Amino acid sequence: MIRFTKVAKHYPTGSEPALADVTFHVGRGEFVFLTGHSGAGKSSLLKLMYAEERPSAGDVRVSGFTIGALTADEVPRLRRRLGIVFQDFRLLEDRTAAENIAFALEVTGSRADVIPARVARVLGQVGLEHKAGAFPRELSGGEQQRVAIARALVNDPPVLLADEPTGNLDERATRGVFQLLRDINASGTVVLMATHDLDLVRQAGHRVLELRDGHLVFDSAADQEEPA
Amino acid sequence: MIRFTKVAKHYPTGSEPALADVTFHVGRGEFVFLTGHSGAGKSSLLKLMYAEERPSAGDVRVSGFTIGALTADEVPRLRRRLGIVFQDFRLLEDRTAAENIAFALEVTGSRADVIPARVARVLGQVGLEHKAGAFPRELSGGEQQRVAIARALVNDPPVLLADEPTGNLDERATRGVFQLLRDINASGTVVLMATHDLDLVRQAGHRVLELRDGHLVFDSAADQEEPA
Amino acid sequence: MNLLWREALLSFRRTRLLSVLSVVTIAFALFVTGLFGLVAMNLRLALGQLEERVEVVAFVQRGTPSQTIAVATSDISAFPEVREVLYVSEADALERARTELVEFQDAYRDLEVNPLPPSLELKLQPGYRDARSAGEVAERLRGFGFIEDVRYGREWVQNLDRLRTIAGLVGLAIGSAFALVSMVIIGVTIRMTVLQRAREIQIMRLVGATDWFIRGPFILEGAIKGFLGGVLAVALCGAVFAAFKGQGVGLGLGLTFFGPLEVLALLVFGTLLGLAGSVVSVGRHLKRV
Amino acid sequence: MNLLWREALLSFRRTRLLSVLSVVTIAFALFVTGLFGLVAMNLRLALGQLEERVEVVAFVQRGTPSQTIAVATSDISAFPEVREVLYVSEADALERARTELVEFQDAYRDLEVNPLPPSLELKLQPGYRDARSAGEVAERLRGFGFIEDVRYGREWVQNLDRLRTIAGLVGLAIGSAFALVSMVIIGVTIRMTVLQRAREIQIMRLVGATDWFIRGPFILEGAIKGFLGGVLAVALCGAVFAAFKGQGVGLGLGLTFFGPLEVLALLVFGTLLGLAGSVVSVGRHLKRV
Ligand SMILES: Nc1ncnc2c1ncn2[C@@H]1O[C@H](COP(=O)(O)OP(=O)(O)OP(=O)(O)O)[C@@H](O)[C@H]1O
Ligand SMILES: Nc1ncnc2c1ncn2[C@@H]1O[C@H](COP(=O)(O)OP(=O)(O)OP(=O)(O)O)[C@@H](O)[C@H]1O
Ligand SMILES: [Mg+2]
Ligand SMILES: [Mg+2]
Repeated sequence: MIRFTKVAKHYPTGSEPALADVTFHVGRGEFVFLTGHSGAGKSSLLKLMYAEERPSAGDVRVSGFTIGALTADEVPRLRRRLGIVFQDFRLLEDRTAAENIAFALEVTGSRADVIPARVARVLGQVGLEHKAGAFPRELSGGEQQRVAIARALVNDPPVLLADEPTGNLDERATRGVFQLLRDINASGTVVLMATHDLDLVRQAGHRVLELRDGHLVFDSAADQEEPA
Repeated sequence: MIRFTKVAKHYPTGSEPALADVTFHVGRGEFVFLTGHSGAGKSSLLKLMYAEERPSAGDVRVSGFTIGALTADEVPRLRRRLGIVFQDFRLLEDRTAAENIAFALEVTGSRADVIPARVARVLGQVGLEHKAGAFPRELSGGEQQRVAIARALVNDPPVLLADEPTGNLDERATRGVFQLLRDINASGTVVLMATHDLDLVRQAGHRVLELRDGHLVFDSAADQEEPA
Repeated sequence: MNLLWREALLSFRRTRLLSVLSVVTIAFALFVTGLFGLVAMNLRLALGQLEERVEVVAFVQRGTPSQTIAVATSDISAFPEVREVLYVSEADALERARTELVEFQDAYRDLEVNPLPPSLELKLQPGYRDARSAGEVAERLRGFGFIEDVRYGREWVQNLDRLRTIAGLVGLAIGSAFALVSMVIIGVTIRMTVLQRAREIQIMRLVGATDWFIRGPFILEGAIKGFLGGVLAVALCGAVFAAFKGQGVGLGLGLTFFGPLEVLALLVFGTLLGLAGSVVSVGRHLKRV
Repeated sequence: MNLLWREALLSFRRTRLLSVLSVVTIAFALFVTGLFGLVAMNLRLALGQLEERVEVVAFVQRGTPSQTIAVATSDISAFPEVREVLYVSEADALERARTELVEFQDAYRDLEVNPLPPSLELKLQPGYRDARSAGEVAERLRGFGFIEDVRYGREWVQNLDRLRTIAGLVGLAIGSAFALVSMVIIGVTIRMTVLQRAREIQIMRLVGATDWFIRGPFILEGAIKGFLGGVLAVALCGAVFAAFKGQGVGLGLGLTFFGPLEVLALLVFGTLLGLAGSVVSVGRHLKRV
């Protein structure tokens, strides 16, 4: 589903490369943690996957698309196959929680009559039924984060990218969200989750990719046979 | 330094009160953790302290100011005595990291010749000397958070309010920031830190206030004699 | 389709201030253009009236038999340039001088001999009211034996020619200047809308919206704003016209307002302006967001 | 102070598009006002020239001894309303009629008796060029025995009066309409600047900036923009004037541009406009951010 081959990323204003010589592969149905210190390049790696940034060198393939060669038309088609939780949430400020989530469905041309039910379902999954009508500025940090998670889930995407989705959540909510991601993974979705929560990583026992200064320094699945 | 007496906070659009009957006191030189689930009211409590919101009932006193009765002139005077790390960072987007920090000094009328040195010092303390010239959008989540922390520190404020200051930081950076806050506390600054990181709370052994649905349900210093 | 309209109206509701500014700006631009159009239209009508007064006067020898004059009159009427020929007898001329030339009323009152000659006054056809045609007609009239002299107020005709040219040039200059200013303001307004929504557009893209999905509501909104601006502009023009009309009557000017066709043109022009502005600037800006 | 300027210029640099729009808007508003000012000024000058032509004509009995006329002339010159008295003899009158009244040249050429009487032509002092004063002077002139009749072109003078009134009213209407429109556009522009920076202002407040600290750069920026707008407006007026001047010369119109005082006034007005707009809207909006 996701394959990085000798990928590097230089930002125009950055002195050091944000990513250098990153190679890995994520197959169907996997659940992968992405760890590393602040500034290691986790968000940059995810941004490459959803084509917010293009690789400076190397090859990035996601769900059949080659990011480096994506045309303007293909970008939305790629993104509709992804669910993304952004580190800074990126909620539309002038829409309520429910409208924010519904928007992700409208964009993909969902039938108007199924939207309310699906929105209600994911709001329930993140425990925010009672905040459906609140605007982002009326939500606490953790509530905004959960709306962002709900939006990423609502499309039942084949690939879910979550950038630090529990940074503003308490332990119980973190466990809830994590369980949600596992359930989704169990139903076949590939999940890639960038996180600093090493307790979570250690307990879960999933595959771990660790970045350090843009280099992939650890891959717990490195000794496995890589599928073709 | 900080005294809450039967404080309640209702938001106009909220059905439940965000805070209800909250009473506590924080004396000179204390280091206090503020914990509670997502949406418990931690940020609301801090917002009352720096007068972004006014209490709906009860009395809030911070550093000699009565928040409920603050005039427009007094608000800046109060805020200059506080260092604040916002949960969503609140960096000025069109200023570099260094300019963001310098701005907090300029606002208080610092002499222009001392500013660069002080900015460089706090940037060093959060480990971001090399990112002084970067704009917020060019920084990783954790880097932005550390700039926000540096800005709160640069004025050597008598009271420091930090709302989830380590949510985007890895373990090492978290320890670094926490040590920084302790050092500052050791030099006399009152520190109030809202956090979900229960490991940190447990290890540190400082006073803990816990909120649940807007109620103060636990105060580890409750049995101590309250100073006048 | 339903979604498109909903999004366009939502965006109206949510950026009310900017939307109002856009409408006002477009209205202002169209208003100025419309005002100029009104002035031009009324100027053209007024010039038409002035042009009608372009005439050629042929002084007839005293004592020419009236039959000769009658024959000549019908000959002259057949000139392609001539619309109307009027014979002014000696008595008519004196009468007219007495009523028209106030300063000399007394002078003419006491006269015993009539000093004024009879004349033929020619009005020209619309297409021929210029110095050259009048000159040619005058030349031909001089061929008649009983015609003593021909005047066609060369200067007057030439002045009119020049006035028309200048009015055209000035109109063109003002018109294009304002059109340019309107376009700039509209472009800037729309670009600002896009800029203000840059974050929103970015987020829409990140959740998989296509360019056309994002563009649609902007473009529809632009068209609606342009149309509203047009309506407002027509209303403003009407108000100003009404105000001036009152004044103009006192001055003896008969002012004319737009017909339904011109109003429609203004509305269509407004809609197109809003449409074009949004298509161009959304397209241009979306590349950069 | 240094910081204030730095912040103001920074904000210029950082919201370049909006800043340019503000300057252009203010320039446009002042330009329109300036254009109207130019028209009004030139109209006033032109009216002044027309007014100079307001005169009273007294027809003198034929055969009045020239000494009587000379004495009367000096008496009349002493009237407070009268600036100048000119005696036009019979011969002068005929000569003038021949040259001025083209259509009747032939008629006058052949005359054996001069039908035109001698006259005294009076020009009035600037303050007295209206129908009432002219009427009073005429009344007094009728008291002289050798004066047969007095004309002062009642209609002409009344028309002039009316024209002046209308020009004044129309000028006032257009002037205030445009001033209003300018104010609205400037207000909206500045309010939008504040809105666009709402987040920034909020953050400034949160780190302890006083209202005046936040307000200062906005106000300074507003004043600078207003000044720049004024400069641009003067330049635009100059350009349009130059264009029209070229055309106007052909029409025999002597057009006049602003003097340094008017230019200064426009610049000061622009600066005040920018200043007032920013003070008002920053103040109003800051309360809400
Ligand atoms: N747009 C940009 N321009 C320049 N440099 C950038 C940009 N975005 C990120 N960087 C830099 O690239 C490096 C990696 O950033 P990235 O956001 O990938 O880190 P991260 O691993 O997500 O960190 P965090 O855990 O703090 O979110 C950082 O040093 C950051 O400053
Ligand atoms: N401006 C507002 N209008 C209406 N409701 C609000 C507003 N701000 C906060 N709330 C509500 O008040 C409650 C407390 O919010 P607060 O931000 O204080 O929580 P928190 O403890 O900081 O949570 P988190 O850990 O998720 O940041 C939440 O339910 C939130 O939705
Ligand atoms: Mg990151
Ligand atoms: Mg919070």
